[in-house]
Amino acid sequence: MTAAVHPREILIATIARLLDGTRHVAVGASSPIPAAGAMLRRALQEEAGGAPLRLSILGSVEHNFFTNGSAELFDCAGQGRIDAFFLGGGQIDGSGNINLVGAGDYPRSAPRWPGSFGSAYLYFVVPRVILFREEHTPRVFVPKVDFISAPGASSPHIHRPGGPAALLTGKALFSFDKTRRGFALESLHSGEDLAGIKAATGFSFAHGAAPPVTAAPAPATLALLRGRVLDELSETYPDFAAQLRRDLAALDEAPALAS
Amino acid sequence: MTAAVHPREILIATIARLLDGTRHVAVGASSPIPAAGAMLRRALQEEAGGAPLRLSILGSVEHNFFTNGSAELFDCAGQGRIDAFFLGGGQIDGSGNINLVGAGDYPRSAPRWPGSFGSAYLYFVVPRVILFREEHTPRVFVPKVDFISAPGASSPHIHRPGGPAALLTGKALFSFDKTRRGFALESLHSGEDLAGIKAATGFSFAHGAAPPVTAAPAPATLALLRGRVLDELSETYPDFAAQLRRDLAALDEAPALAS
Amino acid sequence: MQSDLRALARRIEPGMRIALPVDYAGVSMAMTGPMIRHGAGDLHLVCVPTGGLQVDQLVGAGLVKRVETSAVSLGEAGGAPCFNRAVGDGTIEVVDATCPAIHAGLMAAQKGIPFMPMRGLLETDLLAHRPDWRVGENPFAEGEDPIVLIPAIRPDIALFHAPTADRAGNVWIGRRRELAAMAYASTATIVTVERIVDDNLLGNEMSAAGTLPALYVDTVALAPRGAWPYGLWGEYATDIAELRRYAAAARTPQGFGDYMAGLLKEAA
Amino acid sequence: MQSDLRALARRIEPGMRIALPVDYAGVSMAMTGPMIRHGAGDLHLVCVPTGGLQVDQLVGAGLVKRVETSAVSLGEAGGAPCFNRAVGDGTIEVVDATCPAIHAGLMAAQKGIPFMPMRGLLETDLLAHRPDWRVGENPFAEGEDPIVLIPAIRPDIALFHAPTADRAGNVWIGRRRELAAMAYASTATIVTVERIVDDNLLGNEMSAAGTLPALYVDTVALAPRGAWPYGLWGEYATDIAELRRYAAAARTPQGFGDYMAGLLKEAA
Repeated sequence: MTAAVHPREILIATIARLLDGTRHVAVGASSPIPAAGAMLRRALQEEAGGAPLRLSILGSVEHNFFTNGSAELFDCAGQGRIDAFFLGGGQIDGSGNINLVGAGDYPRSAPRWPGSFGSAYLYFVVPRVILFREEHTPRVFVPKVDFISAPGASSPHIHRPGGPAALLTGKALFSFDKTRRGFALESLHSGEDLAGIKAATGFSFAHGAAPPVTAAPAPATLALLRGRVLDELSETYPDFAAQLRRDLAALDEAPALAS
Repeated sequence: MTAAVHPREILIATIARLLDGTRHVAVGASSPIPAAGAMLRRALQEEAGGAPLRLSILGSVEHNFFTNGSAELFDCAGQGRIDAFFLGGGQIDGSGNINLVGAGDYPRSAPRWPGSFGSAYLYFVVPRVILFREEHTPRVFVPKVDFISAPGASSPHIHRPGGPAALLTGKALFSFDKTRRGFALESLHSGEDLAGIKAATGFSFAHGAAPPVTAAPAPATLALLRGRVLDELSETYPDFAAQLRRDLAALDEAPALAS
Repeated sequence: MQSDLRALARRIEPGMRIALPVDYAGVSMAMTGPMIRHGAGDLHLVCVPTGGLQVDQLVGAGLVKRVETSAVSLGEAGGAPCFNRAVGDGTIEVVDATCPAIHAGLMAAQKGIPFMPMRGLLETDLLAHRPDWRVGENPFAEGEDPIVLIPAIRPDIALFHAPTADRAGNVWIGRRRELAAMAYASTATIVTVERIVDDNLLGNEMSAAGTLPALYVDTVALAPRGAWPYGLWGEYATDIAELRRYAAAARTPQGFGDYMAGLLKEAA
Repeated sequence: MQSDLRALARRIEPGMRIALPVDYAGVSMAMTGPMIRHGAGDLHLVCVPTGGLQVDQLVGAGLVKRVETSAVSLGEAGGAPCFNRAVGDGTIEVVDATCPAIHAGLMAAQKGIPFMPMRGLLETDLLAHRPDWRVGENPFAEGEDPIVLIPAIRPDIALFHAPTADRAGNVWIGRRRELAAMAYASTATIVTVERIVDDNLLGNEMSAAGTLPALYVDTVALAPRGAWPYGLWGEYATDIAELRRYAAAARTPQGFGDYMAGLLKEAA
């Protein structure tokens, strides 16, 4: 029997796996789970004696390697110096299009979300964009977004070195097929089933008959996560780290989730 | 009788006059006479209680108002924040074209001069470019330059807010007529005559029957030049300032030059 | 001090295009009240590259006609209530952009060029709703290679808050170079600062490296804690509780009015 | 120390495009000898935006195929003797530019765009001899408005000298931001410094403001007085007498050879 694993630990470990082989990962402000995933990847690569991983967290002073103002992230990405980035969306559709602007008829969107931020650029130029959205509902995963902040794929004549590599939600992990312009279900998180995923997803996706369960982190990985990574995380996201620590303490008292 | 005036004081005072009304003047490295003219203009404007004059001297630490590397001068000019600049040339022709690259057939120029520096841009965007070259010979002032580093005027459809305002030499002062694309003689320096200027100039120029003599500085201006301006100049161009001081001391012992 | 800020606010004329920085770069919150009292409206705000509390308050006060931005929110305190309401009501025009497009527009103004090319953006609804952006061809490519051309953004005024200025008007902006970019691109630049020092910031290479020269700065006024409730890097942290208090209050126009009345009274 | 510099020189491969800074920005003169000993030739030098002693010595040593520059000279010490000789002999190719065009090409690389528009240049012989530059139309103008398009300059290596680096490879460049521009645009960046400090240069806002992050820096080596005979801003002045000594010696190939033999012997 494996030790009890928190669902967010699965997410963090999955992100760390998706970042394998990267050298410079950028994470947006207020993105503790992607940041934790990148910190775990960094710790794993360091333990394995591999190439050092650089992690830039926007808005953080601690993890800010930039000295040329807020344009530098985009310049850096344009130079090909950022291997992976995370994007979310108020809506995400089956073609990988994301909408960060608002639902309904533009411009009088209701609700109006903050806006596209750098997505309309970074989605094009960062080689490995990971779509991350914990809420997995038909409200988020729609057949077609109401506004394309950034498209999942582009016409062949368009210069596009980057794009989506995966979609990670609170329920499942998908990969993105650029040629088919669609998602394929890679795994279900522990406790989910295919019918449930289909009901929660407003778009269709490719899938095997019996999709595997998203792998739980190996014990050594989990130890790293609960030790060094959580310590590092506390510096940048103290509230999130404290909450996760409380949840983990509660987990210990509850029966194991993972089989 | 006026006090004796050094020929270079005439040049400096003339430059100060040409800079009347400017707020930001940029001067290239190793240009002590333009720098002195700008310093004199600054002193005059300050004494008159007028708008302060900003003086940027390239390569100087003392007179460097820039903090964004060597591109900032050009950006600043492109923003319309530089009112006047100085250009010279290995060759200058009657259309105001300047050549900083070399004589003879390009690319195997002989002699080869350093190169165009920023002239191919600044000549287009700085409103008041003063062409300054002390050597006034047919070798410099040619009928047609062998290489156009920057043209004196441009075709009407070309965006060109800037261009030449005047040409000042060791012998004379010319203005530039943009429509006619040519120079007009404004004045001869003390001791020169029209026939001598014509012989020393490889291109033709407009002129009156009896061109006036370039005005000597008023006594108050001269006092400012020999006092404050020479002190300021010593900080940036110590050798030049020391030489001028020596020349002035010698002048005092010689008969007056100006009538 | 308040009279200085009121003098600064009088530089703003109705219909002007005003550039404002992102919430963590140095927002001159101290100027929000004086701007509202001054009352110059029909403003065109340019967020560099996103907006927050100041944008929301100026919109709520009815001074804003148009907002060019990559996003507007209160960050951890949630959506921007007045902004979102105005978008829903159609009382302001939102000109949606993406961060690097705002930077590109300012860079074009900095360089004195009419436009900057930019990758990305093709086949987005952002581009579809920006008739002022054009699609050109990359003449250096072998085959077809469309690329978006972003026109220069030339604000009338750049307004921000910084730690330090000297007597000559040089402003220390540290590594927040978007503040310099705003100033280069704008006709005039208005700055509030935590403190004004006697030493020349350009007088030594260490402080000069992070200094925006006075050449680009029109007016500086003292405003200690002038970014509050936002933080200022290297100085003080964001007052999240106050942002939340505002977010809750501004959920209704009445609540917004009450909150702002309190703020304006304090600043009187 | 000399072995460190030799290791740096080995990063340079024949035919590479090397970006070098203007004489007052921080020239890594300490690397000139090691580069000549290493012997990688057919180099394409990009002067940012003008060149001097280092360019002249590399040309004199026969390592240079092409020089892209806005000017080459020894400043107060006069023309660049080996460069001028090579131009006259036709043994190097000079790609004549103007300062802002070099900056524009590097900026295009920094932004990840294929080209930058630039004012000026039209109807010059510079443009006439640059088939790699194009004339485009400004699509935002009412009528005809031609504008020059400068393609991105992407050097293989940027090489310069700076005052300080830290153990992590961050380099303090102060306000000489063209050094950062060179690094952003280049695939790899090699830096020599006066000193290496234990403190993290990004650890406080004051020094961070003038720091090029290690992210862009591949290798740093110690080279005290590494800009000599050039000066280094804030550190030491240019040794004009030495520049004049070089200028006089290099008037003939024989004189150049003797001068360099002395230099290489010292550095051995």
